[in-house]
Amino acid sequence: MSEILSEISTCVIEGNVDDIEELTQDALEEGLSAEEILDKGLMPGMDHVGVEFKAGNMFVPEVLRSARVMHGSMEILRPLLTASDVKMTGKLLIGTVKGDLHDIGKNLVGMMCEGAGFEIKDLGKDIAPDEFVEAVKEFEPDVVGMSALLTTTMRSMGHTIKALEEAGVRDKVKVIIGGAPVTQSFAEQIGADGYASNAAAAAEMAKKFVS
Amino acid sequence: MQVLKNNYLVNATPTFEVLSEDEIEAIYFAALRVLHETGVRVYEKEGVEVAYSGGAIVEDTTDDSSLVKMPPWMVDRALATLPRKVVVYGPDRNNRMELFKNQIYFGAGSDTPFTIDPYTSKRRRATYQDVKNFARVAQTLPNIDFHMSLGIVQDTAVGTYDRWQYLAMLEGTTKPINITAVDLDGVRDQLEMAYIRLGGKEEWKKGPIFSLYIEPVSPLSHSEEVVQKLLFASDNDIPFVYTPCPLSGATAPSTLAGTAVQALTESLFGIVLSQLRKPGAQVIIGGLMSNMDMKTAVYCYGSPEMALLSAAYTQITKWLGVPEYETAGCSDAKMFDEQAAMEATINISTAALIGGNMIHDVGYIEQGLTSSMEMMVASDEIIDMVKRIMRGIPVNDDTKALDVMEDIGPGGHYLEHDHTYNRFRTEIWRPKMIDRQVYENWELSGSKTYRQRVHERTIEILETETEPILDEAMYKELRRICELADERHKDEELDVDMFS
Amino acid sequence: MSEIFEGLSTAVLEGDSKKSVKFVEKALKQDITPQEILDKGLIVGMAEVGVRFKRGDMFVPEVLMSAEAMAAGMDLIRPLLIETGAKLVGKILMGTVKGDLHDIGKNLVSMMCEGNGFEIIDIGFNAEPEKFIAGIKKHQPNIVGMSAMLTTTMRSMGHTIKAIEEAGLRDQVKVIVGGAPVDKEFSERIGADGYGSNAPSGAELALQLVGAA
Amino acid sequence: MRTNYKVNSGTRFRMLSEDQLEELFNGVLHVLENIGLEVHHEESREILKKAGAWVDGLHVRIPSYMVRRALDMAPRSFTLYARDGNPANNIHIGPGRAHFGPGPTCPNFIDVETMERRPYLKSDVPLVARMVDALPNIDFCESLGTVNDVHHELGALYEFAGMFPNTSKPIVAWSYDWDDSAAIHEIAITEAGGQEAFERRPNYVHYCEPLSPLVSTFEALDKLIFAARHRVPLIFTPCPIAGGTAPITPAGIVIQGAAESWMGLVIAQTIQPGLPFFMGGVYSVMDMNAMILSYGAPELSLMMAGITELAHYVGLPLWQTGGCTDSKTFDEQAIIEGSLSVFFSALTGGDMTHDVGYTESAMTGSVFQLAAMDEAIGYSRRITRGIEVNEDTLAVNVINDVGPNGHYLKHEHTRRYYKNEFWYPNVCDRTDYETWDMMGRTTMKDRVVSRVNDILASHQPSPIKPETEKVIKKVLEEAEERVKDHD
Repeated sequence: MSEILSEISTCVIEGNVDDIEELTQDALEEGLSAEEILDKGLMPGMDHVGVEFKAGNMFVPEVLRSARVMHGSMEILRPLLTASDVKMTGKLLIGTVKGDLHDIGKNLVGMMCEGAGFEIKDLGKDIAPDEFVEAVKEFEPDVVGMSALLTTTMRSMGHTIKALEEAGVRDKVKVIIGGAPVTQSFAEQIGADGYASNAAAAAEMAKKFVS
Repeated sequence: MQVLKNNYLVNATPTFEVLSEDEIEAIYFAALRVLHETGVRVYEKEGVEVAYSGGAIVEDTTDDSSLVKMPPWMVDRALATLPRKVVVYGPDRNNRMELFKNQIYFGAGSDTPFTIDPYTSKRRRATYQDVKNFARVAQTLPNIDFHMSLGIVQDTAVGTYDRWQYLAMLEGTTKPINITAVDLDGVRDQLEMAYIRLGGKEEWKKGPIFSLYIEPVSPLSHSEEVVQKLLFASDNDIPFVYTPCPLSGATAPSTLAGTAVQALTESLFGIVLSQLRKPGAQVIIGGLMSNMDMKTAVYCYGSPEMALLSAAYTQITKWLGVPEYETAGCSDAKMFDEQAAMEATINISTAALIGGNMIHDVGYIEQGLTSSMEMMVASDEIIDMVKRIMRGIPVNDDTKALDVMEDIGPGGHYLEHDHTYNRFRTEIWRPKMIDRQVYENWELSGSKTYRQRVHERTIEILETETEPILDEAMYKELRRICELADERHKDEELDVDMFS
Repeated sequence: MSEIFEGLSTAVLEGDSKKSVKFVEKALKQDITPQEILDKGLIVGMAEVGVRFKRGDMFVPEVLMSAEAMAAGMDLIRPLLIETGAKLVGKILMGTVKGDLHDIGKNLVSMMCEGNGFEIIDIGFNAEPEKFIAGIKKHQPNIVGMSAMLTTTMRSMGHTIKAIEEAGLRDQVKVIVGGAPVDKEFSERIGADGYGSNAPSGAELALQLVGAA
Repeated sequence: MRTNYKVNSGTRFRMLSEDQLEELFNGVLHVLENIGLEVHHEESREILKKAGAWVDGLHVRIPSYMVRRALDMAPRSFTLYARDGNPANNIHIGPGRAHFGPGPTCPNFIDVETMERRPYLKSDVPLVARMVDALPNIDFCESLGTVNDVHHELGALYEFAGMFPNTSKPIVAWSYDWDDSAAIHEIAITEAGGQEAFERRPNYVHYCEPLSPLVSTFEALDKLIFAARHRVPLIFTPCPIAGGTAPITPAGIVIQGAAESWMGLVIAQTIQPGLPFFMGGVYSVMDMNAMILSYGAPELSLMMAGITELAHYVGLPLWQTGGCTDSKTFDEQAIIEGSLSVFFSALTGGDMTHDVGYTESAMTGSVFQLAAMDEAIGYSRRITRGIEVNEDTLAVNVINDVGPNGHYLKHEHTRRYYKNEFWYPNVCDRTDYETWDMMGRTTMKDRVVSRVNDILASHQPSPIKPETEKVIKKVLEEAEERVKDHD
């Protein structure tokens, strides 16, 4: 397979932000399709990163670097991919729920999922149920991720899911929730599709839902 | 242009102090008074002679001993010629310990009758193989800087076990070694072995590859062997640790200050005698100062008083300008358990903070009667944690990161910032056996306790094949010294087999 | 009468030598036999001390003060006990063996044994086998106690026992050994009659060997 | 007779030099004056503006003179009182005095019977409080968890209602909102004998938490204002994560964290000059692989030592952190990490050290960890007590009495000192091997478990006043009423 694809993988693994755009351009000029670059260049790189991270040999800041590299390349590839309507890994809508300003966990999940090839829309923090609903209609995500760090704000996860139902978009999306006080049983209780105990687990779960 | 700071004092490391300078002096002058007015018992004629001709008062001479009293000026004179820095090398000269002021080195303890079998976890008498294995573990652990036997070899002749112990250690490690000797002949043989290891007597002059452990008996008593070793070590440029083990409340006053006074008196006698014998003789003092637990009558190795006294004594030795022999990484627990973890964590912290130069007894449990590889492997990680704290808090424009805060602003995060990316590997300490997974992942990986992980690591170290350190010929030559010693001393042995 | 015994045992328990002497004298005036004073007063007090120490409710210095109080009382009645030919608790010859200057363990055991009514003959430290033998011949002890702190000097225990045998005195005495590196197995290997892992258990062992416990 | 004779009362520990502390201090002033914080509370912004701060939307910058003034107004030394007037349980905050206690809000708890991890329940609260009341080295009380089996808005109130009758040691209370705080306060002042009596002898401290980096949330400030108006001693401390929500360098996290606390300080002192105020918090690193805020990292002790010294440099008491662990079970790791942070807390003299008894990175509370740390604290306190040096302790004459080869066991000097000079453990074993073997070869864990069971079986705290019991019942009913149609 082409030299440049493995260079792209390495570029992702090493978190080499500076070279990725040029490499992506070169790859396209070499006549490789956006899909090939994604599947045979970027994704193998990110998969490797995922494995190394799990094994404890890579660390969050490095994974985020790789995610950023991936992102840089996707900026160029995405229009082409949509044009040739190739199915991408998926779309993820994410936000910290109403009343909660803690969003470090949410940010981690967002970046991990981006690394996994998702297209991310991050609503930020203190997001009301109707804001989620609007965004779902507009962005049409496959997965909605909600984060809460307080036992009080956990509740608005339930409210948000209700709101999605009432707006009739609940079945269009999978809902994943997380955050320190959140548990599996709580996730079931409020009718979420899944609970993740940490960012890496969330990314894996999101991937499962779209594959 | 960049303006540099001046008149700006930096704590490059944390600073820790038990005694004020006035208190140190009070203890020192009290010790001078005891040495002059109470005196010490010396059970060795030649030693008494040396002291007497050096100006000491000799009284109350019996057939086996004399009371020796030394006026303060003898101490002052001795301190003037006492080296302030002692260097001990590893057998292959690749490792070295520079013992002075603020240098910190951690290492094992020696001569425990019992050890915990790393496989069966049962307590039994230590053997040659145990001592060799401990040396191999010490060789592997990054935070162990010097080594001691951590076991009495008890499957060889008893009267000459010290030579076998040294051989076992030479087989296992190239880190500096602190030896023990059953008597003067034992020191001679081990020095001979060191010459062989070095490839000649002349090599020793370039720097010693072991120091000798010598222990006078508290209170204020210096036995025949002890004094003979001291004189021989002085004559032959062997750095020696002259360390009493006063037991506060039993063989020393029950006040920690009083125990320090007595211990210092005992060490000062060693210093004076060595300098009289050979000005410039290399002495390390200090050692194990602890209390008797008055509920169980045992010698505490894990008590806070032990940590506190050792720290105080270290300050005294720094003030005197003598290298210090500190104590840490040890416990009164009978196995490596939570108690051992607590006692080791805190006494390692105090020893590191105060800066005892040669910090020994890592791996001791059960009041120093038993050694434990798990204790040693765990202590290595504890030392590593403490060393992270010892790096202190550098304060400069880069570490203050005001510009970074400006970049991030309220509500942002630092995960992706270069300031984080470029520093996380050095700023954030990485555990080896300490576990930080989230609960679910910990369960998935078998819900192991720390003890289980330490055990696995210990076995892993033991079963990792390593190149033999001694070649066949060298080994045979060294072994020969041990065998000759056995031959010479065979009639001292009991006709019954003592241990196995 | 019972209050005298109680006063005496309390005096021992509280480590009050003066009181202990006072009560013994009082008892003797009331013609209480020395044997009773010993059994119902002194020993009762020390027994309680033993229990409390084991429980961790008493500290070594307190135990030693009680031992002193006990010994003070004993000194008064010992001659009388001998006159009346009454059975004494026993005599122990104590020493730290040749080559060893570590004395504290032996001292602790001696004091604890004294507290149990034993008469102690202490031959000190660095004691040659000959010194033990001379001591046995001179004092006719029921028990010989040996202490060693080093594996090398542990051998002297063996040598000493052997010497005692060769002197034909072995069957006159029970031999008990102790010290940090010593354990039960070793004590059996060198043919000792018993081993104490700590001072109180050394004293208990002594009592058992003279059949007083 | 001596002269010009200096002694160390206790040990002396310093992480930073005066010059370094001054530089950090100026760093904090720079952040407050030039970078500023987000303040999500309109009334607070008004108060700050009136007092001279620059307000631009949510964004507030505070000129350093305001900060210095606030620092001057806050006391360095004051007393927190035992509700039952038991002087032994009072906490005197002041230089060189370190106190210890548990933390709040762990979702899980180690069940005392089964030793299994499960959600924290209402019934666990009194149990934790009684442990705190009984343990000699635990000085103040928090609940070690968030109650899961009551209405989700009433967890904090039920915790306080459960703790208050079960320990007379001062309590550190958190709450969800103003009403919550008001209910808690009513209980406390009833016991104290009214608001005025409470102000003279406060029996609890109010805890609220700003958000890193540089954000003050509505709830935090609303509760802060409640506390300030009612003169409740206040803890206003963040929990910055190095490399996550704060700079990864210790100097950087100390500066940012201090700025976050001092925003609250300025508001509090403006409303209530002289209000007792604690800065500090939980300063630690994110484990860059496990992605948790580490409660066992050596950096915790390092950074907390830094913030403690900065607090004492500016004359504020500090809310320290220690006795906690990332371990998921009661094992050697839990004790290594807990003992390390406890020991360094004791060395720095951080005024109140919380989170003693946290396991699993603050996800699970454990009274077993708490009881084990009680031992580690006693151990550390013996060390920080230091060595007393005077004619009598130097014992020159005693050494002379005893002489070479003698012993001190029976000496009068020994009898005078052995009890106070030596520390005696509760759950550490110091018997000889044979005895330990005979007694069943217990580990420290075994002994901690039986100590916990003994205490829970026997210990009875002093009762609260009957009227306080009534008030507790009343405020709980009112609260249930208040929230019954919130879901």
